[in-house]
Amino acid sequence: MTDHSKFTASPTSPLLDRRDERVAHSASLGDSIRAFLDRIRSGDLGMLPVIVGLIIIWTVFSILNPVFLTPNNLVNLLFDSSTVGIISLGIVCMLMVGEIDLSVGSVSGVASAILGVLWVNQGVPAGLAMLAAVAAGALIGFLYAQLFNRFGMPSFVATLAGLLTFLGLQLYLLGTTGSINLPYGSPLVRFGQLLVMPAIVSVVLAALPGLVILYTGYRTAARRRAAGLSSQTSGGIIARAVAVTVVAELIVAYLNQGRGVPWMFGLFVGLVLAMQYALTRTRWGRSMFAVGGNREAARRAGINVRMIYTSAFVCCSTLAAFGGVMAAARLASSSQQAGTGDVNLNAIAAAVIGGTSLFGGRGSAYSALLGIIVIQSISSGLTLLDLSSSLRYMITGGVLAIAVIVDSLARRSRVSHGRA
Amino acid sequence: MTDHSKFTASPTSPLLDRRDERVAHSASLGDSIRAFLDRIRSGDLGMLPVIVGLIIIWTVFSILNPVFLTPNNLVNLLFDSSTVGIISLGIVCMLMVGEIDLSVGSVSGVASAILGVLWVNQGVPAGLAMLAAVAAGALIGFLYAQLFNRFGMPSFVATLAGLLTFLGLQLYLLGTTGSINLPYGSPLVRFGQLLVMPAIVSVVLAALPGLVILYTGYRTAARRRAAGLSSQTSGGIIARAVAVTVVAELIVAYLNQGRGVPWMFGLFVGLVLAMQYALTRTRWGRSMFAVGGNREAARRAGINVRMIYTSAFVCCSTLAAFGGVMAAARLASSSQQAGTGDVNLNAIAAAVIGGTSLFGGRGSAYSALLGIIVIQSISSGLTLLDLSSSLRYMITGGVLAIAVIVDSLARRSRVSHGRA
Amino acid sequence: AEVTDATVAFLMPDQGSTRYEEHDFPGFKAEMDKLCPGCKVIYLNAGADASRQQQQFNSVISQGAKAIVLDPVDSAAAASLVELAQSQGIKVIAYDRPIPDAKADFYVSFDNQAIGKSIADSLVAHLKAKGVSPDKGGVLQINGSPTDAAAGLIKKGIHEGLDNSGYKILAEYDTPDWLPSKAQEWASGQVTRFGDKIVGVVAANDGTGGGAIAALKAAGVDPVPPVTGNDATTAALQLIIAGDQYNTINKPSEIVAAAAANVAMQLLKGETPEAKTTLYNTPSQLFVPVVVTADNFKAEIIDKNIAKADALCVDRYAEGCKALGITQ
Amino acid sequence: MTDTLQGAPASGEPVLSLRGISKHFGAVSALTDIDLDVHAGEVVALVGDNGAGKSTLVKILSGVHQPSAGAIRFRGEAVTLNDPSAALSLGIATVFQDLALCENLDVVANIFLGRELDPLRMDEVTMETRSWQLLNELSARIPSVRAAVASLSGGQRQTVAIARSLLLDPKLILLDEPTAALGVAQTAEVLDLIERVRDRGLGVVMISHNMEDVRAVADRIVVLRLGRNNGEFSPDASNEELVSAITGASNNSVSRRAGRRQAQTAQQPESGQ
Amino acid sequence: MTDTLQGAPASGEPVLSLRGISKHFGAVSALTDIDLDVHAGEVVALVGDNGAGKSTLVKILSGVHQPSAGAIRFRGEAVTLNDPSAALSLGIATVFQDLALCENLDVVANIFLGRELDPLRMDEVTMETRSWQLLNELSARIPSVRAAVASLSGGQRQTVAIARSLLLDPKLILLDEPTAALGVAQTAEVLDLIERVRDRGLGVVMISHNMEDVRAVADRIVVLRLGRNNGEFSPDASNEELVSAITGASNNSVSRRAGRRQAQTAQQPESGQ
Ligand SMILES: Nc1ncnc2c1ncn2[C@@H]1O[C@H](COP(=O)(O)OP(=O)(O)OP(=O)(O)O)[C@@H](O)[C@H]1O
Ligand SMILES: Nc1ncnc2c1ncn2[C@@H]1O[C@H](COP(=O)(O)OP(=O)(O)OP(=O)(O)O)[C@@H](O)[C@H]1O
Ligand SMILES: [Mg+2]
Ligand SMILES: [Mg+2]
Repeated sequence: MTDHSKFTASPTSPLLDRRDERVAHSASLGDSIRAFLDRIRSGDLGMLPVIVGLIIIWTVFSILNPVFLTPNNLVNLLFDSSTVGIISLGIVCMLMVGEIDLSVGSVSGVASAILGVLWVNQGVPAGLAMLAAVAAGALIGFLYAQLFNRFGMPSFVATLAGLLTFLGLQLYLLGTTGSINLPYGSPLVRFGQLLVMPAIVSVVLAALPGLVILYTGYRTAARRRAAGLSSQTSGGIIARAVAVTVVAELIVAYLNQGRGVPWMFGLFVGLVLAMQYALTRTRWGRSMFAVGGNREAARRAGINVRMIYTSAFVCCSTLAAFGGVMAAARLASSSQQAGTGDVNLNAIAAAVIGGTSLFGGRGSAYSALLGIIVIQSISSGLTLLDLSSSLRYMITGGVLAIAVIVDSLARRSRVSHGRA
Repeated sequence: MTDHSKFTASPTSPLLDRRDERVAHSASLGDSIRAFLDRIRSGDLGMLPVIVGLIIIWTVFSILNPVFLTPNNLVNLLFDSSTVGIISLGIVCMLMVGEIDLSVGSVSGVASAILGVLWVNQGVPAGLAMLAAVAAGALIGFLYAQLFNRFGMPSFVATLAGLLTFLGLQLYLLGTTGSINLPYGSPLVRFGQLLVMPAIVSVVLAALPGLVILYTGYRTAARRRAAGLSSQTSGGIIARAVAVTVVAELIVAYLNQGRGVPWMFGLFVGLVLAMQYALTRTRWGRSMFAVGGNREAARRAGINVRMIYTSAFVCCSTLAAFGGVMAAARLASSSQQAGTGDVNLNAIAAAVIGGTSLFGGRGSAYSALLGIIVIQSISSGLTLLDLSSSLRYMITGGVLAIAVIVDSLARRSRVSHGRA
Repeated sequence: AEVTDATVAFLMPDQGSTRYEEHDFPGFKAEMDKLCPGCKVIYLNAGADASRQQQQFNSVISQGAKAIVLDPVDSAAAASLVELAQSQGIKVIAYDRPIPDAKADFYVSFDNQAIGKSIADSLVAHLKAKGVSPDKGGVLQINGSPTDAAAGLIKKGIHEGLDNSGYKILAEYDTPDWLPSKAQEWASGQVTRFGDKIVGVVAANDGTGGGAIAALKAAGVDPVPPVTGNDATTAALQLIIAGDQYNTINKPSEIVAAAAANVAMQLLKGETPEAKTTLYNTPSQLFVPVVVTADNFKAEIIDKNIAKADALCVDRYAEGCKALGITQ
Repeated sequence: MTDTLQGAPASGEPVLSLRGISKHFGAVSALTDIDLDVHAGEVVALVGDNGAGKSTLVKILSGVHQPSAGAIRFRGEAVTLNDPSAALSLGIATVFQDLALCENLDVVANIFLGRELDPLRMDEVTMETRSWQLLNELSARIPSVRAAVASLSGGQRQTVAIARSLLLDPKLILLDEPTAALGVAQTAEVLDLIERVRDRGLGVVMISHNMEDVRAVADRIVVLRLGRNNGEFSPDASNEELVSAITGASNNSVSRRAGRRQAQTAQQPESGQ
Repeated sequence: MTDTLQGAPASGEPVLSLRGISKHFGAVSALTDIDLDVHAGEVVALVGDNGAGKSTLVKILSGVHQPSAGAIRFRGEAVTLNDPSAALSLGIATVFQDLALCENLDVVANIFLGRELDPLRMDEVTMETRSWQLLNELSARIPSVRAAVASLSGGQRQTVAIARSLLLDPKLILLDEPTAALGVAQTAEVLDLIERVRDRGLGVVMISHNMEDVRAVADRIVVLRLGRNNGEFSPDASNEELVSAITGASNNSVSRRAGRRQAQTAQQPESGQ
């Protein structure tokens, strides 16, 4: 019995979190890489599988039609992704707490109708009209939250009722005109259709994430060292920052060969980052995960569960309304058909494909970004091929399945390695 | 310490399951009624709240337009309920194991296309064509099960891909013709549109449930008495049997004042009863509940979890295909639009409104029956009112919410009484 | 026989365009009120769902409708509805879309196939007039929903117009659910694919046409090649005024609807309405739609009182209105 | 029928005082007419058979369930605990029998759940350091505090739940079978811990089935049987006394087993191993 | 470093024999190179600190996890346990630490899960009668076997899980802390039960943190520490020996606490209560 020294700060591992001999740790950069490969082998890959699926899709489509990978087509893709992507970001909020919103399409439609009626028909300034539309979304979310919290109505049913109600409201608002043209040339429509970042701005913005990684990485490492915890090596931090910067700058440089990076996409990415921050770094986000993972445990921890649900509903409907406003700007029209069709399903599917669980407590804001790009890539790739509708549907279904199979297989391997 | 006698078969309560002094039991008929009222107060009501919601809807609609309650309108309602109801029954299977099938609409469409192409275009006998269509459904379910079991693909994504793929297949099968008329006057179409039970048959069938309750009630009571367990009193059994018989006969008698009870509805109810039996009285059904409630516990109990999932997928797609065949018969046409629109949402909503949980392990086959009748009642009631589309949508949403609020409130009270 | 209190149903297929609620039904109702003030008119819309239409059809029968004006969601499937009604002595008037497999009592419509052909012909004529060489490129064809039978007819008509015009069809697309955003997305892709080879776009209705215009504008294509439409919606008329859309189809649905009301009353009275032609074995009355372009805008729209100048010529469109001579 | 306790360390008004608490779940009366007092600086052990209603009582005190009848006084004032957060804000910390952890969150997140440092920019470094400290105090053997609770062993989870309750600065601690899944070392630490908090003047209610542990730390032992008060004992009451109060019979399986084993070892003293 | 046991009742080939079993979860090695033998008619107690890997080992034996390395022989034949059903059909019954019950099903359904009588027309009456018998054998206090398991107390659930395992006719029973949540009476019944099944010639592996219970029924005590074998003891090994094997140190919190209490009671014999 000579090994009890292992549990009183042993000289080889004085760090608070490195005292368990059963755990293999990585100290150097080489070790980190080895640990990373290990994680790949055991299937703990985060977003990687979806990205691999995406790369497969892109490769196939660009072989079928080289136009797919031209900068301008990708710019279009980013424009199209942004509107449903913003809606999908709201869905991520709902899925996080284990509930669902089936009415995001209708809510986005109502928002676009409000925008059109107020701005074009009633002559309210565009900014105010937008605000009103988004506020209406927030109100709808609040209403759902009341039904959910007070009456215990399942969100599936409450939002199904909402889907119909708000579709009706949208038709009612647009009334006799059917659809309203938003003025071409107005800042909002230009934002939705044309505005791209100047090359220099996009290059600077693309450098930001890397810088943030560097700064917070160093700061956290220093604080952890001071607290006696293990910390990332400088090498690791720099490697990550460089990798992120290189990828971001390459993407931006490529897009700048075409029209450039759409401001609308920039806005979408900004929202995604803000949401990711809120979910992972604030008490609110922690509470969202907790409520989604185990509602009763969260309640017993003193979390105001009702308020968390309310915030999720409001967040989702508000983002849906904002997405609707953006969609109207993109189409330069508030139409009766805005938000109908597959908007609901696409928004939900994007979140799920990106890896957010339908059952709550697991996911990230990035899933909306990745998921919508997968979906729009399929859709955009198919627009470049001359196909009959029947083939188009079948291929969409098939490609979707393939994109997800990669992720599913990775997740399976994770389970069999005891990491799920 | 004189009370230990309570745990060695005390003279007042010699029954195996009546030895716990903390539980209030009901012995006489009066006690049963009191216990029932107690359950109502504590919110443990099963299907009752949905039925109350339904009665509210019916009352309101018949006040607004008395035609609603005419026997012939109700007969139409039953015809219309049957097709989506059968599909919804499949959804109940999926929800039971905690998974979902978004593609039931497309699958029903494919089945109707196969029926049309084989029967009308290729001249295959109707029975064989039906069989082929249903078999195709089973095959699709099997395919989903493989994606789910082998690749671990979430059912949401797998069936979303299926939704698109099979919509494409449906369009492809119907090809240029667009839609195919099924011969008016053929037995299948007559079954879907016209055939009603002769009055005497319907009266006899309506008496069956009561008789079954009587027979099994007495048999079980006798066996339980023999085994030393508490048993229902004769009074209770008779009261239940009489209540069920009276309700069933009244309904049948009323419908027989119009065209009568549709055979198709009889078939639907038969399927519901068979499914309910399978879910509650067979090992397969027990395993479905177990897998839905706690997949890992079911696996550890030695249940072949994969096979249970496969059976659920196959069951769902097969019923969807069968529902599609019935819908084609009802419409006398295999059309490109079969299964599109809100078939998916209605089928899922019916199951959920009827009280089957989206999260698995809780529900019953009756929920498909009740849910679809709620949905079709709203739809049918609104066709009797002069409304603009926008109002129609809004009212549908509102009524749906009201129908469910009753149930939700009851469930809440159940939770607060510690019974959920 | 005199009819004073009959029930007549007016069953429309979808909400894809507002025309049914804004034009067809008001036109029908107005004429019915004139012909038979005591009659009851039931209006229902099936929301593009054939089974719902069947449900509505059954429902109006239980409400005692004696004549049903039916714009079928699914032309083929409607055959069984016709037989069901006729077996109970109820008159069925096919409206807008024909019911090929059953002999309805009458058919009143614009000719959808003719609509498709007219917009295509009008565009081709315009291109030829402007001297656009067929070698320069071709046109995009945006059809309606792949599951919509009327869209199929329009598609057929467009092909009739384009196939022998000399102009290639660069690519063709069935827009799911007639969604403008889908049309936009597809058109954006074609702009990257074909660039300035696109000399025109034939879109099957105003919504998809608007989507195509948005796509062209978003890609910075200037000037926007001519884009067609159909339905003469306010939004489309304004786009024509602004010079962004080339044409649309003016279907004064009120006139057709009024004709349907007349036919219904005649049938109810036991008279035989006069048929100008016979289509699918059914006595028919077909109206010829008019293509509206900037050139005949004032004459067809303003002068015929299809739309009011002050409704169209709001701020941004005022200048265009002056140019077209609509306002001074 | 009960041995009422004489020399309890109770002094002044109790921190917690229950009168006539009942709780029905449908037809089942889980608690009937329960009275209980807990004083500051006192460890009250709550013992009883399985299903006696101990956890139900704890859940009522922590605001998880609402009583069907009865009154709760906390530090002299009548209170209603509608919600766990109400109990928490009064200063009642609870370790639940079912632990109530979020399996999808890691150890640090669970320990600090609802009490995260810096709500707008969580201070993960401090939280992690503090977690290690708490866990080390409890002799926990947890490979990583960044692992999801789902991957921890039963005892590790229980330690996490106990560590959670140490974060608060409560007036009253309720421990529902806190040592059930713990190893010998961890159990010793928890018993030490209970003594420390008692000495700091907190009231402690501890539920346990282990009579030895109960006797080691309790100042008073309250017995529940079938949802009713069934006597109060001092920690030096004999095992038989306690067991027969718990099971409601002096001829119970415990005494039978003890008798049998004694007979056995007396007969064949060498066959044991 | 280990006291190897001399006079074990082991005879002939073991029912179960493990050689070199390892299990990694990502970077964590939960088990390293474990050897274990269990003979027919023998109760082997598996003890160890929290997180020592006991439950992981049981899960490997019941087919829940697959080992990363190592060989399992059951009744003389090499087996691979890919699935719990494989283990069940070999005759290995398990009571899991986390119980693995379906909360949405009632007690009867849980007891008979996977083994329902009459698959096409379940015989509820016989199942219910049998359930009551099993539960009464275990002195369970369950108000109704028709209540969903979700509404049962912790101990009641554990009794249900134990009752489940009695239904099978196994060759080997694995009990992972079967008495952790049980009351005194139920614990005595379970210990009796273990002795009964041992006498019927079954192999039993029992995990427990209660050294008294372990010594009462075990024929052999196997210690795990940090995922490795750390000695084998006979049931008459002293408490200190066992505890220091478990914690890996002779100066541990248990001994410190014992020492402190001794000192305390010696100093002020009247202050205890
Ligand atoms: N939510 C509930 N619904 C119905 N019955 C319940 C509920 N919660 C507890 N009960 C019943 O109340 C009784 C007391 O349960 P409780 O959990 O308080 O027991 P306990 O004393 O903690 O037992 P244990 O020692 O096994 O943990 C049990 O018979 C149980 O079945
Ligand atoms: N699925 C898993 N993923 C990752 N790590 C795991 C997993 N299961 C167990 N572990 C780790 O393996 C180690 C052993 O766990 P195990 O449950 O076997 O312990 P135990 O001996 O049963 O402890 P206790 O006495 O607390 O029940 C623990 O450190 C635990 O964190
Ligand atoms: Mg308890
Ligand atoms: Mg364990």
